[in-house]
Amino acid sequence: MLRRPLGVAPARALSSIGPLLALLAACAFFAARSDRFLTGGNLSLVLQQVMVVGVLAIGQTLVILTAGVDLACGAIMALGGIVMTTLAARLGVPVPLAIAAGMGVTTLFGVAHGLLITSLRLPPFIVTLGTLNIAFALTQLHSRGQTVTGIPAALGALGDTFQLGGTRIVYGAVLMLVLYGVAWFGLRETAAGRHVHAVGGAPEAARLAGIHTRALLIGVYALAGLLYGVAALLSVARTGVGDPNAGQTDNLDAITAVVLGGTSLFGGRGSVLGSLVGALIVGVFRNGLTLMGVSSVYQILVTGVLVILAVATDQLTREGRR
Amino acid sequence: MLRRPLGVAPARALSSIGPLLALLAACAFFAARSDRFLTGGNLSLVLQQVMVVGVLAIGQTLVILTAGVDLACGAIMALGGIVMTTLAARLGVPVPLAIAAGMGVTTLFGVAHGLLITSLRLPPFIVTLGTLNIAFALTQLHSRGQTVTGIPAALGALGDTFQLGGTRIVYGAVLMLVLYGVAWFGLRETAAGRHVHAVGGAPEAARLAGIHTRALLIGVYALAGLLYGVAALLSVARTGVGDPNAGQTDNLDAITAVVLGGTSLFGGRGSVLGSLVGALIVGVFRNGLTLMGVSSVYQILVTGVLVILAVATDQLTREGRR
Amino acid sequence: AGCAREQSSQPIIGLITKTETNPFFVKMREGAEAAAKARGARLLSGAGRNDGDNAGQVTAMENMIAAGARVILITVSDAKAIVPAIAKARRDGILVIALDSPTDPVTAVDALFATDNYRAGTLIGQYARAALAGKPARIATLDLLPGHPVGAQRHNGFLAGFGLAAPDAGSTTLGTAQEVVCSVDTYGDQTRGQTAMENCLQRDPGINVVYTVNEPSAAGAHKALVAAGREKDVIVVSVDGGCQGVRDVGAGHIAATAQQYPLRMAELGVEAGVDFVKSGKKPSGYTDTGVALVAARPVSGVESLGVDVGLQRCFGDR
Amino acid sequence: MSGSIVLEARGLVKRYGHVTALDGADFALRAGEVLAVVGDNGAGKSSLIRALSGALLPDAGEIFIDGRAVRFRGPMDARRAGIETVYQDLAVAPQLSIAENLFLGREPRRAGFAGRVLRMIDRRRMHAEAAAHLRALRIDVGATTQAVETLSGGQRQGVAVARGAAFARHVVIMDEPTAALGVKESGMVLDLIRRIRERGLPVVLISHDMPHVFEIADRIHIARLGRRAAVVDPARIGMRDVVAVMTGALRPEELTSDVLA
Ligand SMILES: Nc1ncnc2c1ncn2[C@@H]1O[C@H](COP(=O)(O)OP(=O)(O)OP(=O)(O)O)[C@@H](O)[C@H]1O
Ligand SMILES: Nc1ncnc2c1ncn2[C@@H]1O[C@H](COP(=O)(O)OP(=O)(O)OP(=O)(O)O)[C@@H](O)[C@H]1O
Ligand SMILES: [Mg+2]
Ligand SMILES: [Mg+2]
Repeated sequence: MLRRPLGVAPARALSSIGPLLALLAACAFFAARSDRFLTGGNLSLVLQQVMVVGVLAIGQTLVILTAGVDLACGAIMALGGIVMTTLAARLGVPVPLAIAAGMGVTTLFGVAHGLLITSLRLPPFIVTLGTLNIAFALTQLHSRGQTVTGIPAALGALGDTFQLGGTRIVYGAVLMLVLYGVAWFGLRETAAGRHVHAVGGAPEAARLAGIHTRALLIGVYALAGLLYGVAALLSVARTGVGDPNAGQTDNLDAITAVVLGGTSLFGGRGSVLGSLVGALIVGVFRNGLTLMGVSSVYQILVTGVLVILAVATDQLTREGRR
Repeated sequence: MLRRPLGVAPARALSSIGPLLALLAACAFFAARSDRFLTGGNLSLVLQQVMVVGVLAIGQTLVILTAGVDLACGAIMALGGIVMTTLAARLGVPVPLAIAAGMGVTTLFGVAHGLLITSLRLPPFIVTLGTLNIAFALTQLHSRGQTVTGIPAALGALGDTFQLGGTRIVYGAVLMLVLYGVAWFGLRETAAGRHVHAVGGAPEAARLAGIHTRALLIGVYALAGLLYGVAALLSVARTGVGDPNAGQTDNLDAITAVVLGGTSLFGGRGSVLGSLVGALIVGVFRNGLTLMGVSSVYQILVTGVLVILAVATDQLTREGRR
Repeated sequence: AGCAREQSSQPIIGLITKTETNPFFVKMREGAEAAAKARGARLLSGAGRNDGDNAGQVTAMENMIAAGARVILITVSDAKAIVPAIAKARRDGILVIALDSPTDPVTAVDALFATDNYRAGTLIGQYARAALAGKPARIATLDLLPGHPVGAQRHNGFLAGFGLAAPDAGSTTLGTAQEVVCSVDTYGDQTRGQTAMENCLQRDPGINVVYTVNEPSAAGAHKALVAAGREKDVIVVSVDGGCQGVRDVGAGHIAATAQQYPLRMAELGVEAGVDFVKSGKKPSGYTDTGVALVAARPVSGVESLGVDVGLQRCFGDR
Repeated sequence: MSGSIVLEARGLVKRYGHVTALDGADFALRAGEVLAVVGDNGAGKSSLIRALSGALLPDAGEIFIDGRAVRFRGPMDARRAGIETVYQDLAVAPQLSIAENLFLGREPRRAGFAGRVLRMIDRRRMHAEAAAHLRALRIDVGATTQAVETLSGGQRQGVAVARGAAFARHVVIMDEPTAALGVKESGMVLDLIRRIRERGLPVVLISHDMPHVFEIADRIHIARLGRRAAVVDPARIGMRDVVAVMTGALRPEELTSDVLA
């Protein structure tokens, strides 16, 4: 009965190479249009610009792999950032404690998502639509609408840079890459990681196979919440302030990155490294189009076309390989 | 084998009465807190304030019943409104033609959604995430960011009012109610309507039963697009201008209304009248909280809690009846 | 420049607005483009995605500097949040000029060409008070969005001009007063302005003064007042002085508006930028690009321009 | 028993990428007979009948009804030709009612203005006819207004079988209709198949249940590796030999000609 040769299975880091090709094509295009594009400094800049969405997208990937979706990731991140900065700058709480509190808040949101989704069996779309509003309002209330300035240097340490072959690289970008490595390893090489795929692709089967789907899902949402806390720290480090209006576009941007990276919104299928590629595609386009002098309305237009085109291409090439 | 009493089947207009109870409870609460709430004028006002989202929510319900979702409905509506008003006010095109052109554009977006979703089998979430950006950018480009004023009276006719028992009611609100009636009838009493439910709940079964699922889906998205065009006309009539920034919050508001109304995001289950109730819940809360003098930030907080609470209650009461 | 390849001799100036979707900024960009063309400079323009999108402005700034811009003109979305990014750019030798609204602190940029939003608020506050002629005030404020400095400055300036206790120009908290019976955020949007006004009238039908943060929200408020039959006896005041807004003043929809001059800001900014690239000369300090009250019916004790003058100086579609 | 050939297929091929589901399959169904199709899991039985019912488009091969070549572009074409199918995975819409499922895709319309212009479904007639069909086949599922999702697995199967039996004019195809059923319900389906045969309609029955197959089939089509390995007469062959051909333990050529049908 085994009529299918196993060309499908080799250690594939990406669920498909379509997104990677799109990224390379975009880079080639912009390199041809602007000789500033391919400089070390510029590429490091792109990395730095995507680090916040990149880390959000790791959490978002976990959630989407379980066939969920998180509309609130950016709003929760903003709340985490405001908690960290108000504690550290306004109340003089020691930096490690402030960071822990901020991450605690974002993780709590994740746990709440998990509980509502598993215990009451509410759709993730709704739960996170609700927490999107809640987190936004809490952020405004907690910050009284004010940007938090004067944060201690230690809280912004991930925004510092080091030299690598003449290019300045920000520590936060390295942290993002490390987190991608860890997530990739965990999803691929551990039982829990495979269970995440199983729960997303066939929840009932996973349950019947003895996987504690409830605990697993709560764990996934909690971990995603923790990652939003890390993103909050990166966002604070990047801008040097606690910004109550941070993250508003990141909610959809993180989802866009995951989807551009080839992860299926129906769950079970995809790779977290794809999300990194997806985040980079968006970052490269924004950077490259600005270098070319394209105004932001056209950039939005291009992003829209890009999202559809990238996913369509991915879909078509997948079908071709069947 | 008949082990189940048949309390489930009587001509049920709503898929559950949870949302209706929530609406009534909200009304009772606000009536107790403000004696202005239960006046005819105020209730007519709420109706008028929800008419745009209400009509968007009809289209959104159709889409969600097929297990899709449309993130772009508000953006497409804004584009339709700008097309109508620029044609009529800036270029002097006759009003009926201008309206037809605006609705044509929104319908075209719907057809494009349908084609991309059925032919390339792209997830509706992605397709509409893309067109959200595209429609937004086109709106800004077409209007050059300027509000379009000086529109002919005929284009705003749906914003006119008539007297009913001492209360002034806007024609647009009546149109909305009529459209809800038509949609309810069509979904319930016609074969095509039942097929929409079938395609959403069990697409393969529908196909095997000989339903042309592709044509049906394209039809649903096109019809939704047409309804966004009607919403555009209502929005123009309500504000008296072509507003390039219209509809930005309506994308999620329309989805919220549908979900509050008890329609399942997994497709096949729900009622369009529920979406009207859902839209009214949001409108009543906004109106009532303003009457009580609650500030905008708290209104956002309340909306978030409300979304989760309403859907959770609905879910729990459904389970209770099982 | 035909193809986008930059020529190294040409000065490159970056203009970053809050959004690209507001006629005020559209006009500012057009003015900057014209000024840049006249002086042989190349203009890059960018914006945040929505008002308050600080991260988007930071990204735009970084990308423009990467594209070779030596000068950044910016209308900041968040006066405080942008400061570290500006400091970094200035350390790298970039000239940064704030247009339209100040950073906090003001000294974070090399120079500021702006309207005084607090003063704009004060002018319309004074006008409304005089126009009310001693009747007890019942005020509705249709504000911008939570925590926005420009929204707060206009709102608080209005209260101060009206003779009520108000926070000073540095605060981003909206002042309250007994006379203010209803406050709603409109995000400067016409539809939301209309809904807000409708609900405020339900809350207190006796409202007789409406402060609006900009002219689209004023237009929405007017529509609600007409529907309630109150358009004749309620004083609506606003800020911006766009051509449509001034026409609304002429039509009696808005009693008075405080006019600003985005074109002038943009021209001054581009001029200073080109000078800097050519000669290394840095501008400094605050240049008030002016604000003037436009009213169809002048009131005694408050200086104002007529509608015709306002129309000559306005921005947007004439 | 040599009725004329009602439904025939020659050389059907269907590939899914590297997997060949049908590899030149032949098929013939005679008037008035019950033809059982047996084979190992993955032998291509479902694919075969999906091709015969228009649910999949074969890459190659021909289909004939009463000797005339036909091309089905979709399930509707097969239905129009009078072929009704009960699919292995049931293919019911769980949130619709029993009656709506029976009539899915061919809802009766009201007479006059309500039907022609408003395109209203004639609910009363639909429920009455649905109840009559179910009664005639002695399928007991309660009220026809119940949603199918509230039924047990067996009851759902009953609805799916009833839909096939009720509307067939030419051929009824059933893919493992007793797989989910209890003893009593299975017996009822077998009775049902007999009753359909009595009406003169031929039935194609796919089943893994050999005793059932031998109880009811007039001929047995043995599928193997995407082809027809043999057609045999259950009256003259033993169960063991059929299984041997199915699994490849016995080559079809080794069968004696008297057991072939
Ligand atoms: N949609 C599909 N995509 C890919 N492969 C398929 C598809 N449908 C069927 N196949 C493959 O075709 C082969 C035949 O499948 P089919 O379902 O026809 O077998 P079957 O004889 O009905 O088996 P069973 O007795 O298990 O129902 C199997 O190997 C199966 O994996
Ligand atoms: N999720 C459910 N919702 C509503 N009713 C249900 C549900 N699951 C089972 N039932 C009802 O409970 C009864 C028993 O169903 P169950 O599926 O346990 O039967 P069963 O013995 O497994 O039957 P079968 O042999 O047909 O699978 C049936 O009448 C069915 O309608
Ligand atoms: Mg099968
Ligand atoms: Mg069972």
